[in-house]
Amino acid sequence: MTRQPLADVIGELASKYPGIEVSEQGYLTVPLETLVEFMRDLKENYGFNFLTNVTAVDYLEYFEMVYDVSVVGEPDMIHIKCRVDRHHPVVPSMVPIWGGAIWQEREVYDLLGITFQDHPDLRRILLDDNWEGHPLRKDYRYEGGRE
Amino acid sequence: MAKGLIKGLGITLNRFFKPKVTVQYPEERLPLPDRFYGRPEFYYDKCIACNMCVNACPNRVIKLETETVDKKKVVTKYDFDQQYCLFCGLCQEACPKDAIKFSKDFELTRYHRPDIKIEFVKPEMVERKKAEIKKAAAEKAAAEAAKAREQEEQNPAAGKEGS
Amino acid sequence: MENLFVNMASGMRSLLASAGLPDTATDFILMFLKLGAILVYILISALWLVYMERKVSAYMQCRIGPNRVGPLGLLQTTADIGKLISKEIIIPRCADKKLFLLGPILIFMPPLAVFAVAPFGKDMVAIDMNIGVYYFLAVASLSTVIVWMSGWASNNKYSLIGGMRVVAQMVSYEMPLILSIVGVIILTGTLNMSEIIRAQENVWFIFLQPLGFLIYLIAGVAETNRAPFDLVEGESEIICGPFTEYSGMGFAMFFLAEYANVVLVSVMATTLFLGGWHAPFGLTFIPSWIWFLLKVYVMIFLFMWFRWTYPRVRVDQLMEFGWKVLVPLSIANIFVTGIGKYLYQTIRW
Amino acid sequence: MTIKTEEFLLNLGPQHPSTHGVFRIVLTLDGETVVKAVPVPGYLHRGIEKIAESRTYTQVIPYTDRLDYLAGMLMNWGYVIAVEKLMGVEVPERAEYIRVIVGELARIASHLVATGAYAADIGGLTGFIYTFRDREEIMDLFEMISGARLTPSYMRIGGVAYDIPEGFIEKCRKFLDDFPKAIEEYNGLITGNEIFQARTKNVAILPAEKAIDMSLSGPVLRASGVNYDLRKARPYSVYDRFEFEVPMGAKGDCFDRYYVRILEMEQSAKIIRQALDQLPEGPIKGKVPKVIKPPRGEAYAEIESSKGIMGTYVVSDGSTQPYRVHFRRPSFVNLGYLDEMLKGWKIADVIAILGSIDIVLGEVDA
Repeated sequence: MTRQPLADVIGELASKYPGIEVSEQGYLTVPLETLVEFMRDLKENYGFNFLTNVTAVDYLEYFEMVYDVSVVGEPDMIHIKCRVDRHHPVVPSMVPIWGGAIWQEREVYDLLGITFQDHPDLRRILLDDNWEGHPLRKDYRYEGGRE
Repeated sequence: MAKGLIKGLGITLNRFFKPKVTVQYPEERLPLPDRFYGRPEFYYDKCIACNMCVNACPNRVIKLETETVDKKKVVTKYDFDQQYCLFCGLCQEACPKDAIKFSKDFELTRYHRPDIKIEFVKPEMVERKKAEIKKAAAEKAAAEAAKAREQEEQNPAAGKEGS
Repeated sequence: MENLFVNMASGMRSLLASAGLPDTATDFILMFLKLGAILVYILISALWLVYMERKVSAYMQCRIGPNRVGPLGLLQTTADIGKLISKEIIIPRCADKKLFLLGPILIFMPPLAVFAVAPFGKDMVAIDMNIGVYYFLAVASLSTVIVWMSGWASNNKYSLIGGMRVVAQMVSYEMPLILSIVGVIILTGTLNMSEIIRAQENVWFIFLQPLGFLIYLIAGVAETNRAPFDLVEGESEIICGPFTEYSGMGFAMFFLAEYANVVLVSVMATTLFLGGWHAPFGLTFIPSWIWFLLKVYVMIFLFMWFRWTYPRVRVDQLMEFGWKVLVPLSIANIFVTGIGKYLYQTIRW
Repeated sequence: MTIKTEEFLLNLGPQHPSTHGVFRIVLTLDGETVVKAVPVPGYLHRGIEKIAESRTYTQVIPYTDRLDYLAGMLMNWGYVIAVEKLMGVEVPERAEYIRVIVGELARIASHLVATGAYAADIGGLTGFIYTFRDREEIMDLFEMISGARLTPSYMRIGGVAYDIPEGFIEKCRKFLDDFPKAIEEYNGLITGNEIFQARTKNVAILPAEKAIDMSLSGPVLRASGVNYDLRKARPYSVYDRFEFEVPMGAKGDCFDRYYVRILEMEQSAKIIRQALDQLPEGPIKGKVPKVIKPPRGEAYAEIESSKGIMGTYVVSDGSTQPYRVHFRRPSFVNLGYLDEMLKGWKIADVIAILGSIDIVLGEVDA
């Protein structure tokens, strides 16, 4: 089975979901409301079965979730972004769609403090359970260090 | 059935009688390649105090302090805090004058923590350098003065006109 | 040379007799001397075996091994023991202190006791017991209780798991061990060690009982808790098993006891299967006790060779192998031996 | 009569001989059988992603060495390729070939550690020493080319730090010539051993669908029979010019995961041989400004590291320091399914399963 070219997939998706922005490089920005629907569609109808990367960036005004989804055995990869309100950082979990998100979302929760709805095991993963703050936020201040 | 087990025994027994690979370290040493990153070395006279190495260092290991003597920068302090060094060689790469280099000496352990920090610049070196600069400046000044005097002597009228 | 130790003993006896001591007193003193000699032998051989193990493992792994302390590193173990003695004995909180400290003291008892019946050469046996084999089996299995006790007393889960493994392993491997020896006993009809060795004058039992020897070898490795059956210690799984919490001399005692057990199992293998002190190919100019020790060390080398070649089996595989393979095989061995002996007797007579 | 039994907790790690570092698993055991396993990483967390935000682009390179410190070269590569993508830098051919050579050497080195450590986990220490003996050759090669053995910091944005030194190619070829013999030895001592096979075959079978769903990558994924190797699926650098196969397992048990690595080492040796033959002349560094200031934007690039897919996400705000760097560390993601994999196995299998995933704690905890 030959796959649809990546550009076509992106074009089709952009027309299907109204709120999507497509950048020059082909990066998609999906609104938070349609994220789950979009992702499920991506997996079930377009065959993107491998979630490689989940992370987030703190832009001070908002958070941005970043997902990289690819197809096993194929070169295709889509870079999906999603803006999240910084004061109320809640994102639907991708674990029901791709199980592989489980630890990566825990990492994002731990380091950036974004909460994932329906995540089966949302605990801190790298830092101590009693750690205060989320180090990868840009306004995180730490004391100590050497000398 | 037990073919693999017997083969394994054969391999270990075979190795039992083969030459060993151990190098008896303090007595025998393996040759080190030229690029090896060992203890850093600093060439005081080559340094032009451009601060490139300080900026290149990822871990802020180098501390460089300068003093200006007669409009010339004199390095008064070049501390290399070895315990934080990543031995990545970025300082060596950044230096335009090859003033910081890594040697092949890899025995960096010390009995006391303060000994780990290398203070490359000794006060007498600074004194010497300062003296050299002053001497050079004085010589230069003297030479210039002599030149001026010479000019004056050769061309007294011009000097007077200028004033 | 041949009668070096025997002559020493008889010389001592006559010396004591000439001093006017009664016979019972002489026997008594002599017995203690013999046991003292065995004690010294065990300790020295344990020290030497640690060194040998390190050297053998090193040579098999393209290394040199200890070579710094003393000539060729021979004093390495002595130095290590010296270090261990000087270390603090740490007793974990909430450990059963009495049992915890009792473990390393008792661990040397079973091997020591068993060596009393080991025939080191012609007429060189401290106590020539007529139930020697039985005595060996009975006393040697005592160490299980001690190891289990120390594992329990440590109040550490790894130790407890290790302790339980000891018991499970011993229960399942004592069985094939004993059954494999039964073949030899059928052939000789005696439990006396010296008698068994004498019966091997013409042919060693390893040739009459190859399967029995193999089973004994495997079960023996399991008995001494060495790879591939070192589940009790199982370094990569349960740290050090029952010995996890022991430090300093306590640990050293367990460590040395392991080697004493190795010697023990090798001595038994030599006695039961390898013809004891009998010289092969008629090389009788070498004293019998040297032959005996030589065979013991060949056995020990075999154990070390196994250890540094094989990975570890899993606990359920160990049980399966013990009960489903070794026990039936050893029973079959007894059966075949019995029939063989019957046929032999009926044909001859 | 029934004996009353109770489950108990066993804290495996963080200090344990075979968790490959400071990894902790809280096991709930019923006798020796695992009922529940809770992996707890984070004991080696150094905050490299945070550190990277206060370093310049070049200064991040030495920190990437410390992610997967068994294959530092590949970690360097994974980072620089993302920055190059962000900046749109062309890497000269010779540099690409050198990268392939050192990258594949690093892969072999990493797999050698995995193989040897796995043998040690199963209980045979000799295999461990044998693989480390041969890994030493690779370390010597790295020392020659980059000046450091473990943490090379060899790659630079737009190329590599130094050209190939004299004698490197000969030494590398000699290593490749001796390597098949070494592999034969491992196969004889470890792979072919019946006890080893009994310990690893049919243990923790990982079905392909589950492996894909859990985003597992690298040898762990391929052992389950999934053909997904970025060097083939999405060839980066010059991998499209080499002839090699992607070894795959049939079942997805511990033995397959172990054996795929041995086969991969053979393929890596094959790639290095081809790269050495094709090695072109030319510059080793592309046209990169002295002060690296990528344009505003972001890039995500992936390479196939020895443990799986190593991705780097870089966000630039136009300054000399990255705004955000994120590493998708393969060992970290591969561990996500560990708790399920361990269920129902014995303590000894816990070690075997963990070893077969081949984690490096520097990478897991970043």
